[in-house]
Amino acid sequence: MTFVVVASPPLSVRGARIAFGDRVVANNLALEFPASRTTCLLGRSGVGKTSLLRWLAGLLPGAERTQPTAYMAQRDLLLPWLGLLDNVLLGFRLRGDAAGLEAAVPRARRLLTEVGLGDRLGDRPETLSAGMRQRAALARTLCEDRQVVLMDEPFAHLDAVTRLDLQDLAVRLLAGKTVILVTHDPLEALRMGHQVRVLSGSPFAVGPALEPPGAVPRDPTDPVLLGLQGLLIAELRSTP
Amino acid sequence: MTFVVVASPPLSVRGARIAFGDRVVANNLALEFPASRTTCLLGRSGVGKTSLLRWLAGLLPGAERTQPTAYMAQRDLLLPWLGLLDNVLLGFRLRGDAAGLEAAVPRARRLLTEVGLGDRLGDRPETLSAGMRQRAALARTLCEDRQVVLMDEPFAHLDAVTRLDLQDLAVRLLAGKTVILVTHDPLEALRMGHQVRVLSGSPFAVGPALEPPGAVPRDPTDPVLLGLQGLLIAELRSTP
Amino acid sequence: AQEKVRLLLDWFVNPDHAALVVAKQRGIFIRHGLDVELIAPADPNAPPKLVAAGQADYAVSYQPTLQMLVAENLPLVRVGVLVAQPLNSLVVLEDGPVKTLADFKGRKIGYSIAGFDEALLGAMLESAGLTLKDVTLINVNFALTTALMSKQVDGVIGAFRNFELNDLALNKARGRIWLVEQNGVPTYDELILVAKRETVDVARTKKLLAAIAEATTWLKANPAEAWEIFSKSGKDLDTELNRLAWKDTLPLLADDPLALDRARYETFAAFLVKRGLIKQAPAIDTYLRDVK
Amino acid sequence: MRPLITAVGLLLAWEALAWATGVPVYILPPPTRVAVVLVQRFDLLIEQAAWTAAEMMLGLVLGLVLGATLAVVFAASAGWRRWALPLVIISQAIPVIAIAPLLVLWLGYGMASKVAMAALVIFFPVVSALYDGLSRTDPGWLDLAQTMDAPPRAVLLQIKLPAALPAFASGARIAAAVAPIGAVIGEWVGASAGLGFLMTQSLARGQTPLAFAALVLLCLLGLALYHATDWVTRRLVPWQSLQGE
Amino acid sequence: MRPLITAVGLLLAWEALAWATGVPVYILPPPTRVAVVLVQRFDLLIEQAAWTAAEMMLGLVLGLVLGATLAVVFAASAGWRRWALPLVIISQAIPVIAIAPLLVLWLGYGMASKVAMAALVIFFPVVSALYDGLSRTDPGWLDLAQTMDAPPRAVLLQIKLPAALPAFASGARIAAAVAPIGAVIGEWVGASAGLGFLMTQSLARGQTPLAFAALVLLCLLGLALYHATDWVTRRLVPWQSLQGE
Ligand SMILES: Nc1ncnc2c1ncn2[C@@H]1O[C@H](COP(=O)(O)OP(=O)(O)OP(=O)(O)O)[C@@H](O)[C@H]1O
Ligand SMILES: Nc1ncnc2c1ncn2[C@@H]1O[C@H](COP(=O)(O)OP(=O)(O)OP(=O)(O)O)[C@@H](O)[C@H]1O
Ligand SMILES: [Mg+2]
Ligand SMILES: [Mg+2]
Repeated sequence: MTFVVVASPPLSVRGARIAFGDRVVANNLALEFPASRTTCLLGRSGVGKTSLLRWLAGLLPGAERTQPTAYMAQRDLLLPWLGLLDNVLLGFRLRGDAAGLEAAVPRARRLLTEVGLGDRLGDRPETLSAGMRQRAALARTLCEDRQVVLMDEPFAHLDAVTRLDLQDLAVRLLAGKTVILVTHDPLEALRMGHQVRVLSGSPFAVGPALEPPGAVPRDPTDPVLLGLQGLLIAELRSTP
Repeated sequence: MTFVVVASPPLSVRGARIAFGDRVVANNLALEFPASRTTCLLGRSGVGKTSLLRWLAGLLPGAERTQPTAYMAQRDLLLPWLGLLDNVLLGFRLRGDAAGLEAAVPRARRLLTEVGLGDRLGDRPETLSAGMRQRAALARTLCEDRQVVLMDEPFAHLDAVTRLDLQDLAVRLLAGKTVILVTHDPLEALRMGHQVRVLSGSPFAVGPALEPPGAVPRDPTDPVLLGLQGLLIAELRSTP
Repeated sequence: AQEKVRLLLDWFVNPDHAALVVAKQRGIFIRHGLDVELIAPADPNAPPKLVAAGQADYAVSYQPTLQMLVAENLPLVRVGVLVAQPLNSLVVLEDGPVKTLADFKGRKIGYSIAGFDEALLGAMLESAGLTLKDVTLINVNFALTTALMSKQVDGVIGAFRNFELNDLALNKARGRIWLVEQNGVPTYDELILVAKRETVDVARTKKLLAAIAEATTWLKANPAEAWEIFSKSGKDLDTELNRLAWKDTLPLLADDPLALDRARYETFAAFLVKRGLIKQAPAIDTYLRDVK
Repeated sequence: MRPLITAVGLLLAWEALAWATGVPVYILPPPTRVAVVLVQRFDLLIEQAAWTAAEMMLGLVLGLVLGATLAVVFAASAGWRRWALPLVIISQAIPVIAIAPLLVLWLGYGMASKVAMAALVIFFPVVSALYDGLSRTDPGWLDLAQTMDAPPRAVLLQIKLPAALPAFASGARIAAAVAPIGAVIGEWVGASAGLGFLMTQSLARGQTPLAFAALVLLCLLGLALYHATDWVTRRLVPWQSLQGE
Repeated sequence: MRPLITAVGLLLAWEALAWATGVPVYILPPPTRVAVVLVQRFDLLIEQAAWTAAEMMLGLVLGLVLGATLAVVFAASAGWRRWALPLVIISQAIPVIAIAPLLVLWLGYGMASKVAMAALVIFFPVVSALYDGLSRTDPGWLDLAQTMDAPPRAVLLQIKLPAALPAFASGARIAAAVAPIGAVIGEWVGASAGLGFLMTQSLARGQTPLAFAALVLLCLLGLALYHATDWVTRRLVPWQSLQGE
């Protein structure tokens, strides 16, 4: 286990109700996400994963965020008028945090280099490929350095190899933080998550926490994981 | 083999040059995509897959499209002012093809039902989840019923189960058509493609055509495929 | 030292202002100890109000306007006169269908915005046995001659006899004219000088009017030289229309700007009351200041 | 409720302004004076207001239709745009006094010339904003339409136009706000009725309170038209919820 | 090259119009007549044009600054918006003739009152368009900023404002097109120089060709200002390439 300087808080939801008009996505939801751990969420398309994440980020009416949180949405949300480096540093600029900004610049450069965009620091987002933009958004989220991190399909537009590399990077940089990661890839969930939970039904219920053995990031070719993957897929398939 | 009524044409590229300012994505590119077959393209993020697809669709300066083509971009591009059914029928409306439109309505309904959106026909795109929007875009592309179909990561936002279902659907409906499908999932490429080709380098080169045995859609648990997957990942990993 | 004086004209500089322009250009004002600034507005209604508000010392205005404004409690007084007779008239095209006032029955008459043209016209028509109801009135704003020449209207009221006829002539048209004071309207002072009632400076006004009187005398004696001075005094004054109007205007300028005919004001106030333009005639002495 | 508070606030501000700056009544009458006139001359004022409201409404409708048509034509044809855009810009620079005689010559002194004048003032924000909106469509949609072999006409009417509705709404709101002045300017062409006419006439006669009573009605008409337009245009783009309000 | 063709086209259209409709010279002089006057009175015209151009430019700058500031204030504070927006709308409905004496009272006869009047006409499209733009930000960006704990001020200035630059450009273009009429209206306040002054004066004196020569210059000024604004505002939003042009 990694030695954690700042204790990351647990996240809990009690009696939450998420609804859009008549469409109830979640009702009387009670959930606990363990502190300093990565929880991966799986679920069929449209079940309510994004809605849950937005609730946790305090972005839905009625929701309240209890601690500083970094949120990576499904879209990259890069600002078209800023270069990549400035986009990654957006949080510090917005908070008007000059000292933090200065300290963050080298980290931002390093992060962009680690996600493979070290030679595109000044480029505008519209000149990048979709995967590149997603990597920049990942760098921005990691640069925020919050104790709670919410990520919505952060690797969806990445090729298999880059994806593995960035999973490793994320696991390394997010060690000790409370992370909730939505993904569609059961293997990715098993590789990165201390816990994996499946959302199903409408309004959705959250299944029991599956805790794969071993330290993250796990080896994706490990037969135990592959076995668990089959289990998860079966669980996903069991609900419409 | 399926019996094909309308012969789908092959697609070929000769001496193409794709560049954005100084950044040359492809130079003197010569490629042949076989008729009535599905070719899956793999490649690292930013290598130029989208650019190649856009070139084939005639959307880049200098490019010319030779036959009617359906193109599914990386973004869903649903029109926010139209309901789902109308979005799926967009092509017919735009072409002012009243007869075609009438004939297409039942097909569009069926397609939306098959992608799991049968109960959301009139809903506006912004009330859907990302995966739902991607499924609607897929339905729109399939509804066009063109002999050449270009698809850019059509399943990126779908969960593992839905993804398998829709791969089956796509294989069934695209049988006999000339299809070029960009994906990041080697197993998906192996499952759906008559041919799989890897793009690598800058400007990119296109690797030799890998032709997995058996009819599509192949069984993803087939050890032959899993072996080929390792091969593809190694090939992807070999280029930066 | 020269006393600074701000004088608002009623409109753009034109031969009606001959005495003022000549007095300024020939240094007559200076000789009388005044440094006069002439300001031309685009809206003829604003100057008296600005004088009342203290934004200028004097304004060129019209007797009917003064009497209407005073009836609305504007603190204005008349201190002098520039043209001591009406200039207003009713004009038609000579070859048009209207030969006599009675011919206006059922016709269209254009008027400008001045606010009392309508009343003058009413009186004129009644002198010919018609009423305002027998004609259609159209506010044509600035474009009196244009409206007439393009036959959009059959006649116009508010035409100045020294201007509009010349304007017609320049455009190769001939006009027929009815003078207001000969057709049922009491005579009045067309151009007067007004000042603010509370602050009017009688000594300074005397100097101003003396200078104007001197300029008037001089320009009537030297019309050609005066024209030279006038036409060069500002941008774009040397025009054919001004040249023609100049000749017609000089004889109309008041020889004695200090002259005051109280009876004329009583009569006209009664006329305004009768025409319903004001409710009650204001006391004469509140708005007439004899500076003699 | 809120409009009422605003109205009272405006009146207080006006009263305070008149008071603090010591402006004489015949230049800026205090609201109390104007209110008295408003009540006393209500019949006259309403009659004139009806006239001006009709001009405004007709001008706005004509302006919107004309503006939208021109914007669509400009978006459809570079040739047209090249020729007609300068004309459209020039049309904004021409003061009413220069073209009033022309308008009267062609359209007479009736309501037509006033509506034309009002429409001339009103149509420009619509052309400009809508044309901008039409040339700012998401390129992804245009690519999609191109691969679908959509004829340019269909792209314009079914993609660019709906996508530009928020821009149209923006232009229409500006148009609605300038509609009152458009109508009043129209009355300069030569009028015998309307609030603008009444205002000029009462200003000329020194009846400043009556002029300001007319002005108050004109402003009310303007506010009503603006809010009506705002309400309608917001409903034009239900897929885009505006923040605020 | 292209502007030249357009200019010649306009002149031909004008000549044709004058010819076909048989409009008398004192209403619409043919371009040939106007050209002669333009050459003969060039010095006078240029002098007046310089005056009007100065008013236009100052009015535009003031209008843009004022408009942008107000829009930002409205976007920042619902309270301000509720109170001041009706005032802003009302400001558009007020005819110059009603407030000219007020302006002279407060700002004198100099250029200040004219520039103020011009700015009053010019600022509104900017407020309206920019405010619309500010309330139409991609909600995704706002959510992002919220999770980043951005203070409202930073969201406004660093997210909403840059995102609204295309809308600002739209408003600025409308403002530039109405700037000439703004300046001319300003000259109504009481001027002794400027193209508007020259125009009213020569129309009043029956010198229609001179008035139209002044009008031609005014239109040229308008076109120049519009295209300059267009050029600048397009460069404001380099990340958004407009179709067409
Ligand atoms: N509009 C543009 N302007 C400049 N450069 C561009 C533009 N579009 C793409 N590029 C560049 O072209 C290269 C290829 O981009 P492309 O989108 O084709 O990649 P891709 O293979 O589809 O990547 P991904 O898997 O991330 O979607 C990238 O380096 C990208 O930065
Ligand atoms: N703004 C909205 N208005 C109405 N309904 C909405 C809205 N946003 C989401 N929904 C509905 O809420 C449900 C859950 O959506 P959500 O985006 O949370 O799904 P998801 O699990 O993230 O799906 P995906 O994997 O496809 O991203 C869906 O049925 C969707 O239609
Ligand atoms: Mg989602
Ligand atoms: Mg791509």
